[in-house]
Amino acid sequence: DDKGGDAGNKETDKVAYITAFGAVGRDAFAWVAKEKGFFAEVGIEVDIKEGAGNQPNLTALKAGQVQFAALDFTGAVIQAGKGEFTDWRAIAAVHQQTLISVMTTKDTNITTPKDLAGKTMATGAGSVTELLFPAYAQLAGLDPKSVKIQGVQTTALNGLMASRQVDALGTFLLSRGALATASRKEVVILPYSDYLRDLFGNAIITTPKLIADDPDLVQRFTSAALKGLQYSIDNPEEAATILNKVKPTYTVAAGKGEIDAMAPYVKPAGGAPVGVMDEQRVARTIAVLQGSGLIPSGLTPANVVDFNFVKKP
Amino acid sequence: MISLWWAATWVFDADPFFVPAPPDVVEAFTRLPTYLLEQAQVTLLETLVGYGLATVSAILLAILLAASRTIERMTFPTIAGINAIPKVALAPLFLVWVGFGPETKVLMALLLCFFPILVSTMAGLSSTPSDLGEMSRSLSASWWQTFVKVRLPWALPQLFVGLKVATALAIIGAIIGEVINPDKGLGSVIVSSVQTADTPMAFAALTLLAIMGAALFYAVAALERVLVPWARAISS
Amino acid sequence: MISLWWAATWVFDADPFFVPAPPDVVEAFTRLPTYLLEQAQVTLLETLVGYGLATVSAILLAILLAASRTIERMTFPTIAGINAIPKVALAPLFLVWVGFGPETKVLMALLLCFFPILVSTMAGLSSTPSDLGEMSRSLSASWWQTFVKVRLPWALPQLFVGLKVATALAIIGAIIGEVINPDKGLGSVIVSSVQTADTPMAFAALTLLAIMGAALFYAVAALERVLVPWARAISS
Amino acid sequence: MIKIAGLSRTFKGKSGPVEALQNLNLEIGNGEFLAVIGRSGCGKSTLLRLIAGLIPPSQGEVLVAGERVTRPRRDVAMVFQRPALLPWRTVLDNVLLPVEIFGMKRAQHRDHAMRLLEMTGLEGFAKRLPHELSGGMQQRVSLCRALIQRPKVMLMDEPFSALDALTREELAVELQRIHIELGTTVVFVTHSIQEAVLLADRVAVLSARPGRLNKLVEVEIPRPRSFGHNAHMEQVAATSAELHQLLLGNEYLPKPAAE
Amino acid sequence: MIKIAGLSRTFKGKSGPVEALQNLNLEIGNGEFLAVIGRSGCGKSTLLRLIAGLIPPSQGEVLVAGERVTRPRRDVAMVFQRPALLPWRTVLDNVLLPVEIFGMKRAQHRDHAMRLLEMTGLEGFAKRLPHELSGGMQQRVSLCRALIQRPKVMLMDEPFSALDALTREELAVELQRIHIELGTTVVFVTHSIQEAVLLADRVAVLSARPGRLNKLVEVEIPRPRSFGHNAHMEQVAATSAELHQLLLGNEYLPKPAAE
Ligand SMILES: Nc1ncnc2c1ncn2[C@@H]1O[C@H](COP(=O)(O)OP(=O)(O)OP(=O)(O)O)[C@@H](O)[C@H]1O
Ligand SMILES: Nc1ncnc2c1ncn2[C@@H]1O[C@H](COP(=O)(O)OP(=O)(O)OP(=O)(O)O)[C@@H](O)[C@H]1O
Ligand SMILES: [Mg+2]
Ligand SMILES: [Mg+2]
Repeated sequence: DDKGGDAGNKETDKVAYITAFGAVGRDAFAWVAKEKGFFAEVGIEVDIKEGAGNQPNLTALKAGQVQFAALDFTGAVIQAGKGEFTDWRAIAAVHQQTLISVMTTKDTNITTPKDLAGKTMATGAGSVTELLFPAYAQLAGLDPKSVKIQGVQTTALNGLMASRQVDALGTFLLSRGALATASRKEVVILPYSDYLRDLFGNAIITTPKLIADDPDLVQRFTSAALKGLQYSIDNPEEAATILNKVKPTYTVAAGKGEIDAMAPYVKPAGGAPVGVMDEQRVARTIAVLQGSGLIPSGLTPANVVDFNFVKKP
Repeated sequence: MISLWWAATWVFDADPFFVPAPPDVVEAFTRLPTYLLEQAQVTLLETLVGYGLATVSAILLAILLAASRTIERMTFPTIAGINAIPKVALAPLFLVWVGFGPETKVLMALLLCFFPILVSTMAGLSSTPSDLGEMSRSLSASWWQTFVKVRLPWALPQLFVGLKVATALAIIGAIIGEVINPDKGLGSVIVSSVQTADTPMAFAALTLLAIMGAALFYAVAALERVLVPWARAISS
Repeated sequence: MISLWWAATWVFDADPFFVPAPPDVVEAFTRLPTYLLEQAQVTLLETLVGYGLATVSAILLAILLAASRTIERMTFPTIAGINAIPKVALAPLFLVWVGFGPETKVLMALLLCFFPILVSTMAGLSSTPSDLGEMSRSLSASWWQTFVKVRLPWALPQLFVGLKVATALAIIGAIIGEVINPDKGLGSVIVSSVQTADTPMAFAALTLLAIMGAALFYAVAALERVLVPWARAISS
Repeated sequence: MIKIAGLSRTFKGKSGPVEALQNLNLEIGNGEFLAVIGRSGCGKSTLLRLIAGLIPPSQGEVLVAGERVTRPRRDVAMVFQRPALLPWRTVLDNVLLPVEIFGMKRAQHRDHAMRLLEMTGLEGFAKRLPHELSGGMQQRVSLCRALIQRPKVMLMDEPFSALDALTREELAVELQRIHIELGTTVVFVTHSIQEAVLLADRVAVLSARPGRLNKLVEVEIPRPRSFGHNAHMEQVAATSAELHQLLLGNEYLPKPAAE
Repeated sequence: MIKIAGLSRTFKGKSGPVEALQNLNLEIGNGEFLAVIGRSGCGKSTLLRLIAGLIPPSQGEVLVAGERVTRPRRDVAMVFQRPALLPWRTVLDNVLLPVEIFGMKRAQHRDHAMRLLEMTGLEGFAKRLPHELSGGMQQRVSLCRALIQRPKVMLMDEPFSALDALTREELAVELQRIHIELGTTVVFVTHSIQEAVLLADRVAVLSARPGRLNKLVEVEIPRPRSFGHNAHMEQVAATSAELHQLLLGNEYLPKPAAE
């Protein structure tokens, strides 16, 4: 039926994609790819939905409401490792390093992980930040038990720090700007990636079924999305402006700040292309999680990542 | 009220991150007035649809339960139990069932305000004075006739109590839906401003919600005045 | 009801990840029965304290508003507006104000169930039949005497409507509090089981909440039967 | 038309049962006008509610037109002791309620309703709500509501109690006319012996609690009768005296406190 | 005791105002027993509510014991046309309500309350709730509630309307006794001319809507009076006839009657 049309005018594929969490800087690339026509170039029409964290995103993927999703890779691996939900594969990394960090303000005089001993730290209850803290602390030479962890809803974190109800937060380092605004103090960041170097941050995932049925679509989507990601870190101001159009309450400055902050974590070491995932690192990630007792043994990198879509040079 | 708020922020020298003073909030509002009003409209629409559906379905269910004490006895404990389940906890499930977009929000609004309407309608329906009930029976009125001509009109003042309580719950329901899937509406404004610690903007959204809540409440109260003028007349 | 749920999971061949079948839930419960019951107790206590405080304060406020139409006119729009503000959005603030531990949960429970009690009490208080009101005035009863001996007893059936609606809201409030600061209680069970995708466990907690909700509702209904037996007698 | 056989009714209260009626036997002919008198609380209203099928008997039965009464019948209308008007309906709409419930056209009965309101002196109040009326006016509305049904049997519980002497007389005359014209069977509870004598073919005198049939008195004054001056003064006086005596006679109530 | 000067009262309804009372002037002496008669809806209840201070006059004023009435007074008790009992209180507790409200000791008035209940034939019903009583029994409870106040002025709105002839007579005798013993000023609305003649020192005849004072009739029969056979048969008959005529009269002569 498309004989009459010209050869390049293949029918567009309609897919739905869900962002990791809402519409903030770290997720701007999806809108950038759409706005700049990267998806259209490869014949894909994307419906971007705003995510609400790992669990809802995995649920949405499983229920077939979206075909692609961004989420925190480490958290998803923990779920897969527990055998709770394995029906997904990562196809590209958004952040090469985890963005999880300990964050505090300068007046606490906490400058190294060891300073946390005897202090209270708030984290998202049950979040990856909380789960990985013991592993992080041990590597940093701190007794994890010496820190009092207070689990709360993530929206409450900045307030608790600003009012000094706690001495530190376990949170994504991208919320640095928000904490600075909230506390009006200088923010100190101790990234987990200083010690846990192999953990990825957000990743783009899809279902094994789609990979099997239409690898070409997955490939095209991955390429276009990563092109958007590259473009975003190259042109943070423009990316933030595009995002601001979607969500006017999210200021350009905030968006640019976040994109700038995450840029170092997006670029792979050694000039590898954006989005690449290294099998060795994934294996070490799994090992770290197993080592800290978060998941049983048995999970292999191939269970969670399909390495075919971002080619190493 | 606003002056009280202002005074409080001034007296306690409140940190604008926690409680911004009114001028900050006004400033936040003037930053994006049309956008905020558009989002308010989105939330309002979800609220109204959810509220409307809840009203209709709660009244229908109340009729069913009023029709048969057996059905009521059998099902009401379940309804009361289901109602105590925090919808917030189920929200991700709803997202899967009814999908992203306005449906989830409407569903949340509906679920949150359903029960008060149901309970107050049931209470109203079972409070028919015995002399009116007897009068209706003496005319051999059918169940339905008694219902429409005697029990329901008599229940209206109490039904409106439920409807008034439900306005706020419908708004809250829509917002919970929007927080879970923050694509549009004032709920998404709150989510994104909390993320950037833009408290004045969050308060601007909350203020709009408060205005919306008061407006809806008084709209229903005005409707009550029009529909049940007699209720005031026979009470002191 | 349970059989319906079971049938539904079976007919639709539901994925236990979304909706677990009853046996899975029972299994999840038997995994940690004492722990779950302990957590249920924590939630119940928070709920009851919040509910009790809400009842007392809402009735006191209703008395104040009933005492003066001027005060009512001036403050009620504000109250209705504040009530429409989603407490969920303010929850982080509460955490900062009242701190960790049970206080936040009790406060959320209180805030969620306050308004229905207030509105229904106010409605009840303003529905005194005019002949009883006149009788009381003819005795030169003071405002307070009329209130205690005529208006409040007459308002009880309607007050109980609010109290019944409030039971579920108090539970939901406590759970919202526990989700924000999930240290203890069934809310924290739900948070942690959702994070580990242990849906049967989450459903076990939800089921306990449903049972708790139905039990509270019927406890209040039983209290109503004891305190207002005459209300049934004069209605048909 | 109405047959009452071994009728008893007991109410169960928290502080013990109350025997309201005990073993009542009575037959009321087609088109008969029966007045019921008896002391306050002796079970007159209870009797009417039993005949109307509003409450079930504890023992015995009531037959209306040969059928056992188990629930209200459309050919039996009742005027309650309290007006029982719907507060949200205007006077006219209250009167038209039976018409609506019987599934008839309002428009066709509007004139009839207006005539009844006029007859009861309420023509200016058709559009008012019940709470704007005086007690006697409400009672008249409830009377109109029963009359519009043109029932075969009319049960009337002190329908004139809140009316002044004149209105009472006028309406008694009207009621008599309707009774004769339509051949309605009427059971009429009243506290006025004079009214009973004026209106009734027979007067049932109930004894005080528990209500039993003390005596059935025939009133043999030719119709139409009227209050005040009539040709049968003596008969009226004699019957009235007899009824008065009967009420006094069954004085089981404690004597009024010593004077 | 009571002075009514230029008293008018208009009710505003949605479908236009209703003039209930128009320019009423009347003085009621200390310890006087005034009966008020008039057609249904002529403003009798409105008059009592104005004297009781329950509603404000549209024009004119009411003085009780020389003071202008602006709100209810404790020395004025009212028996309402409808019983207005609290449904959650037992009969005894309903009767004791004024005692509680006046801040007196319940225990001290319990016996009095029981005596009043006995006098009205309700001794067996002290512990029952109002809905378990017949209409006439409820009315008697409300009468007891007024009598327990031993007020200086008693306003009674058709207090005997739901009672049978005998109970009515008994209570009328009791009321007369109380009136004489305590010197209570009584304003007594009734539909029974006979009752008015038996009880009243003077009878105020109101004209039909709007209510105006048609005539004040003195009843010059010596007390104590009783129903039935008495030495003043002729006087009773004459006064009754006059009252009857007055009621009738202003039906056809709607002119305001000058005092
Ligand atoms: N619902 C009820 N529950 C308990 N007792 C009742 C009930 N209804 C009536 N009774 C009792 O039954 C008896 C008869 O009541 P009923 O109303 O038939 O009297 P009545 O003859 O109509 O009196 P009245 O002339 O005062 O209207 C009374 O003693 C009353 O207390
Ligand atoms: N609340 C009200 N609103 C409007 N009109 C009223 C109100 N109360 C009384 N009226 C009117 O005032 C007039 C007098 O009423 P009132 O109750 O005083 O009469 P009444 O003489 O006591 O009659 P009845 O003998 O029937 O009790 C009536 O026409 C009535 O319609
Ligand atoms: Mg009766
Ligand atoms: Mg009156």
